[in-house]
Amino acid sequence: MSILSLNSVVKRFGGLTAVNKFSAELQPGELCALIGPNGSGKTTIFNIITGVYAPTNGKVFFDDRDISGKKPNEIANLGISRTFQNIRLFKGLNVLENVMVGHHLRLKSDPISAILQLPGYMAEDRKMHTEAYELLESVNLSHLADKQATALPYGQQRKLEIARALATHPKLLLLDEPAAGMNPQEAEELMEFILHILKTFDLTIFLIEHQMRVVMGICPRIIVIDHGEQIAEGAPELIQNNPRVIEAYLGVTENA
Amino acid sequence: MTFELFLQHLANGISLGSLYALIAIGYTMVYGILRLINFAHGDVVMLGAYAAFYGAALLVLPWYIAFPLAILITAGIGVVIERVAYKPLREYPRINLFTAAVAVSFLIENLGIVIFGGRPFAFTRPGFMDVNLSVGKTSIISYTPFIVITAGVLFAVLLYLVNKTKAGMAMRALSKDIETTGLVGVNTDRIIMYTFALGSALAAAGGILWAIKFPQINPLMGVMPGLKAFIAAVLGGIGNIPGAMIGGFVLGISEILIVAFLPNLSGYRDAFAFAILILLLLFRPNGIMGEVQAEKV
Amino acid sequence: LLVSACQSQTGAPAATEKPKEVVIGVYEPMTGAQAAGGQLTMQGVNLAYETHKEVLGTPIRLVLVDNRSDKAESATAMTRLIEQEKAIAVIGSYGSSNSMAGGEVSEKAGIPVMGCSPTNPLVTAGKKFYFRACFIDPFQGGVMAKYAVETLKATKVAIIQDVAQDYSVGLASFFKQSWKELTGSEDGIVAEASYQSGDQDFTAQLGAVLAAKPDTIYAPGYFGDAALLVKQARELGFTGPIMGSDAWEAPELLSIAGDAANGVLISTHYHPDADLSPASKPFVDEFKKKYNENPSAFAALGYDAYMLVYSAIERAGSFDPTAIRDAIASTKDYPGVTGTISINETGDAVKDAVILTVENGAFKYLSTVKP
Amino acid sequence: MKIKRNTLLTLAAIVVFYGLLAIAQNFLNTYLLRILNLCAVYTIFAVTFNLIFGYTGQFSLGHAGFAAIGAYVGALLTLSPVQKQANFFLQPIVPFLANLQVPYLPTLIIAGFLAALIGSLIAWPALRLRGDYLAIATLGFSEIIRIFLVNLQPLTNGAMGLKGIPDYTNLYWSWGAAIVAIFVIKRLIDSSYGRAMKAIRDDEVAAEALGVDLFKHKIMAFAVSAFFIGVAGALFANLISTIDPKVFLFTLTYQIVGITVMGGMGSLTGSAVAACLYTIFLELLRPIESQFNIGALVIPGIPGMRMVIFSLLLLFVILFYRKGLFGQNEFSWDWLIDFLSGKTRKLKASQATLPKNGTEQEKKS
Amino acid sequence: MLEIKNLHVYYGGIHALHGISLRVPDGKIVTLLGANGAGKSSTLRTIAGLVKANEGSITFDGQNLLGLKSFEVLRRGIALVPEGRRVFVNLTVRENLILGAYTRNDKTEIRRSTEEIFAVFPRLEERINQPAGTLSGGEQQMLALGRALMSQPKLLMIDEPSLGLAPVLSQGVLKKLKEINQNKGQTILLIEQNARAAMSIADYAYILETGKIVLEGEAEVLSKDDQVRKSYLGVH
Ligand SMILES: Nc1ncnc2c1ncn2[C@@H]1O[C@H](COP(=O)(O)OP(=O)(O)OP(=O)(O)O)[C@@H](O)[C@H]1O
Ligand SMILES: Nc1ncnc2c1ncn2[C@@H]1O[C@H](COP(=O)(O)OP(=O)(O)OP(=O)(O)O)[C@@H](O)[C@H]1O
Ligand SMILES: [Mg+2]
Ligand SMILES: [Mg+2]
Repeated sequence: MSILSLNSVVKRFGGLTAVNKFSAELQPGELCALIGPNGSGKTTIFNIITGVYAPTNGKVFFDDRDISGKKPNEIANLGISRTFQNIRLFKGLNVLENVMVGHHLRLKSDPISAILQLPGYMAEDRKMHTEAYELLESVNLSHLADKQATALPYGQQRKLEIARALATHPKLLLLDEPAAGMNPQEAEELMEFILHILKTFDLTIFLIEHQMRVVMGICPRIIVIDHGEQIAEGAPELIQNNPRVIEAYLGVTENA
Repeated sequence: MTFELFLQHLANGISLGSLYALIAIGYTMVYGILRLINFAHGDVVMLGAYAAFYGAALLVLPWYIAFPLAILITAGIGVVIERVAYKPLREYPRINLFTAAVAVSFLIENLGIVIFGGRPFAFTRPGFMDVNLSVGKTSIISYTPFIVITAGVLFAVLLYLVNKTKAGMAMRALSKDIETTGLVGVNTDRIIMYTFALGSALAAAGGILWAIKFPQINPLMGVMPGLKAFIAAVLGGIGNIPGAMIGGFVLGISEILIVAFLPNLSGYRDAFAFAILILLLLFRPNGIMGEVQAEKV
Repeated sequence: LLVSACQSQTGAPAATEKPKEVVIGVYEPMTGAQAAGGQLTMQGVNLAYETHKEVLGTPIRLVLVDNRSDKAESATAMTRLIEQEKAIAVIGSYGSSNSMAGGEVSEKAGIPVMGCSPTNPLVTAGKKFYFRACFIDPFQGGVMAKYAVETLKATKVAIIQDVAQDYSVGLASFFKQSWKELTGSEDGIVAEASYQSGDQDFTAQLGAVLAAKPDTIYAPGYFGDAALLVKQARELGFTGPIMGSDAWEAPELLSIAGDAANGVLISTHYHPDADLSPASKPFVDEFKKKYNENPSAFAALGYDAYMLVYSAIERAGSFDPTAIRDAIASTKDYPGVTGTISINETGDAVKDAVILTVENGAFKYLSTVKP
Repeated sequence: MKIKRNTLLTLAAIVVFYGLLAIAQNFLNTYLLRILNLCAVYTIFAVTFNLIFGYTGQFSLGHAGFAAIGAYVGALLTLSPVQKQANFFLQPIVPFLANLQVPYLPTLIIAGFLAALIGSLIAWPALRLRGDYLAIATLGFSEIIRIFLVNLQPLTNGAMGLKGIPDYTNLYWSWGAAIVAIFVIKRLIDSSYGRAMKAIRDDEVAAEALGVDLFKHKIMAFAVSAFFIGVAGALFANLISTIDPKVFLFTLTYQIVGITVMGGMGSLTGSAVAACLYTIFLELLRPIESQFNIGALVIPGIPGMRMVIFSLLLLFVILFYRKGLFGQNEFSWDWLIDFLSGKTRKLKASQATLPKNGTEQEKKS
Repeated sequence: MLEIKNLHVYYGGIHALHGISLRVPDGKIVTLLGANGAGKSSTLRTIAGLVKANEGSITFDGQNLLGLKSFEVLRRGIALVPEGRRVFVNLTVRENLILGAYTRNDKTEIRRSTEEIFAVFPRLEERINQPAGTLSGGEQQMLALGRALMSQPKLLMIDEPSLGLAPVLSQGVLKKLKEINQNKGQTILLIEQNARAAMSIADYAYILETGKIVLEGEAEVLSKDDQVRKSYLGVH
């Protein structure tokens, strides 16, 4: 039983076909990478899964439910969360509050009891606080809880974005180039961190990344896309030696 | 409605539309580069009309000197406004810039009332613009073709400047990314200054033509044209110069035709203008010519 | 802060003994959309003040407060005149809506107010302390309807009104009522259209109403808009008479509309040639000397408003606002520059109207209409 | 502990404030009372704009329209049947309203609810638009409301306006409503819902991806704002005693935006202070227009100068207090206590109680 | 030659650069390495006149650059390819290149430069009339480089050219840089996260940590340093 399945998904922007009959399946608990040249449609696939774009054609199933064309917040409620290629933190909120926004979708109290600060809301609010704080602790950011989010160094912003996504209690986490702009040492830490949350949070992770060190290092399975179409799929060794992948993406002198 | 009457309305609509379009272009240009809704633009229109009035009435200059001079002076005022009120705020949230524009607008209007007086002045058309050229039952006074032709020439010049010259290219580049435009060696302050000068010059031209068509000028005369031109600019897709022209004509013509066909509802004329705008935006959220700027996620 | 700052500005005059000066307040729009009207009115008020600076042996201080053409400010302005400046009587304001806001305040404070040109019946309705120097809209609207039917022998009329102005809406409505009474039906009103003050293009409205081929157009409103309307009507080829109201009577109508104004007919308060009052001619001469132009209706009414208050104080022989109020209320046959004025029980001036036309760039007296 | 202390202090402050209001209401002259009442009305206008724009990031220019709805409801429900008849002398009022008269409190609440309802109805299509397009659409709706008020004579008396509206508004009502508005908005923005709104302001796409229902939260901000704007509109009508459609031109909205920006986007305290300063300054500047006597020299007053100076002051504040008078800071007891005990400077440096947000990074919005 | 001495930069209260000193000799490739937020971009942006320095000096061929606006810096011969490419998305490839030559006036010379750039990046010639916004990331990076070269700078500064590029492209871009340096003696100051690749083409390297230079040296020497290998080159 797959947790996510993309069924010959097509996305067109005007005349441009960004994703062309793309199909893929993810199994629960899996860590799978999606790689491909710039502009090949990776981010677009993430956007389709999370409802930012509706697919022009084809279907997306999550937990055997058809989620194609649903709104992003509905999909988040069903248990898919993500990070973005360009970091998108809430700059007017501090680190803790950024995470707490991720908890908001599980809030039961209505606005009136929130304004009146009724006991029911207060209890939920307290719980939110502690949970968010614990989450920050687990990613080693709790000492920065009241810092403005965008004042953090880049690497920590990436981590915070992941923590914020985890706060929604997702079953599936999509990471879009989490290592971009990191130096090798930071990328190393990030790899460990990803493996750590994969285990601790009972997750399935789908990951886009251009740093082959990261992809080859931690992902047992890799899907390669070019011009919106899948061109290869399999274990790292297989992919590394696939001539089509080398031609379209890796280049001759592989640099990992 | 007879065909002649329709032609009459159409002619009126086109000349009103050219005025809206001229003023809307200034709006759109400034918006394009600074993303500023320059609510003082309508008041610059008023200043242009007054400058021409004083030139012609007090200094008894002939119109072909008074009008260009007024346009130059107004362009200068536009530059000063940018330097004093907008430039210091360029790096700050856009709402500050917007508020500064509102304050400038209040200031110009109130200064206008103090300096020019609250009472309207009669703007005298040059004689050759007051000739009746009626064709059959369609009444046309010579200022109408003058307005349309002048506006057309100004559009052509502007499109050439923006699309074919290096400064125009810099202007377009700057509208997307000021910082990088500086990095290729463009003196961005100067380009912004040119833009304000050009926009204000067009506003002044619009104001003068406005005063020719509606020969009554007062310190608040720019408010309504300013608002209408803003609507026109948004209709066309704010930031887009051909869009502003089209928006101006669409608004001018439809305003006239709505009243012409539904005189009983003429009290709702401005409501129609806004309703058209809102409806259009619901179907084309970025206006007629606006680029779809779907945010790349 | 507020308290001290506001109070420090005023040397509140002692109430009992003979005051060093008395304050007459004026609240008029000096800025905002109606600044033109306020400024025209002030010409007349100032002229009157210059010649009558002392009453009952006490100097008058005239305090002008700008009400920004805004209702909230009008109310505040009136309160300020009464509370801070201790005005014993107030003059104003141009624009019935401003006057209505001020009236609510003055009524409570028991300070008499003399309106110059607000012609909306609601301004004085139900108010003991609000008066006006002008006649009111029902009378004026009727005058024009009667003139159209009886003198012009018009059978088809078109009405264009400024929906945003109570003044214009009221006149149009009273005109229609009278027309109906006179002709027995509304059939003669062949077309109606509206605009909003500040509009400058009336070609669509005009085109639409002219298609009904009216004999005449009635377009009550303010002179700024009216001048453009008249000009555009002529440019569209309409040659018949265009009828307007007292607010058309300003030099600007003639200068802006130019030749197009010829054939315009308006109802208004006075004309030197009408011989309504011996005060008219000297006033016009005096005014021309000071301002080098012909007085507008607003200026004349401003002059009269000041003088009505002034004479009431003299007659009351006291600075007590209630006494002044009573004196104003009992005004009878006062020779104002805009005619012989009596104040009726609703506080409105009862006086003749005149009908003027425009000929060769000047207003010309046609006839007088009794109330 | 601290929270309890601050709650007590707040309660005490409210009691003291009401005591002061009672003194003011009984001892100040009507001129000063009127200004203080207007301060309260503008305070509500400004804090509601802050909720929609400052906290939720929706550039709405519909304030004047919502205020108009509240004002007309306030007027039509409190006017006596006799007054209504006198007002509607051209065309009779619609029969349904002719004899309807409602006490003040329910009137204010109905005014609020109707404004909130219409606000939500407008927001429903308009919220599909973003940024400046939303601004022009809401401005358009506001003008459409006004134009309907002008034209629907049997309902609104058109341009004739309404007069003789009972002057129920006093300091208790106006400041009472202002305090309720500030309280509700403050509680709302500090709650999880408020966090979601701020998230929307900062980044819609990210907020939505985290499960925040954009539409629901934006509508919530609109409805709460419109509710209080409606109440303020009714307070205004019952303060001035007469209204007409011209009062609610879009320039009213500009003034409100100006006030809010002067106070600081994202500071309710700033909004309140700016609203009061704005109203009071307009009055304080009046002497500029009267004649000055410096010895023998007589400087005649120039009518209109006041507004010129006022516009200059406005521009000055915007140019030199670029984050508004308060930035994003709020008044807080901790701040006050520290201030009184002279600790502010140190604390400011460590940015503990007065978070000085706004480094270079967040300049551009 | 570019010479920076004791450069201090503050963003509001944040002290971003704590006294940086460095030199870029003519004809060399110098690279600036360091963790995220170390201050690499800030250094380049300060040189380019986008950020004000609070202290220190920047001279180029003996002329002071401090306090100049960005367009004045460019006119003195220093071009910056900013982080994130920043091509003018609404202008065509051709227009982007023409704007790159904004400071030059000789039309035929400009045409020659365009030809040279097309020779280096043939892909750009294929897309000459396409709006730059529709180019792929790699193509945009080429265009950004081409645009900077159009001003014929004496010193070319490039901020993370390979950011977000597929491996095949990032290798390509760095190779091109080396080519330009070798064929035309172009001086280059380079920031690159892929430190190994950067070191392989650079002559000299500086390593930044929280706004300070902690290490510098010949690229070849540094890349053999154990600590450097571990922290920056990702080699254990
Ligand atoms: N909103 C949009 N409108 C138009 N075209 C788009 C849009 N979003 C993406 N595209 C286009 O779709 C194609 C795929 O883009 P996408 O962002 O998915 O690439 P990617 O594989 O993530 O590339 P990269 O590795 O550079 O991030 C590109 O050509 C892009 O320009
Ligand atoms: N506009 C700004 N406002 C406030 N702080 C800033 C700003 N720009 C940079 N900083 C801060 O200055 C420091 C140096 O940033 P800089 O961008 O120069 O680093 P970098 O070495 O280029 O890192 P990266 O690899 O992330 O590009 C960082 O702590 C950063 O947070
Ligand atoms: Mg991508
Ligand atoms: Mg950087």
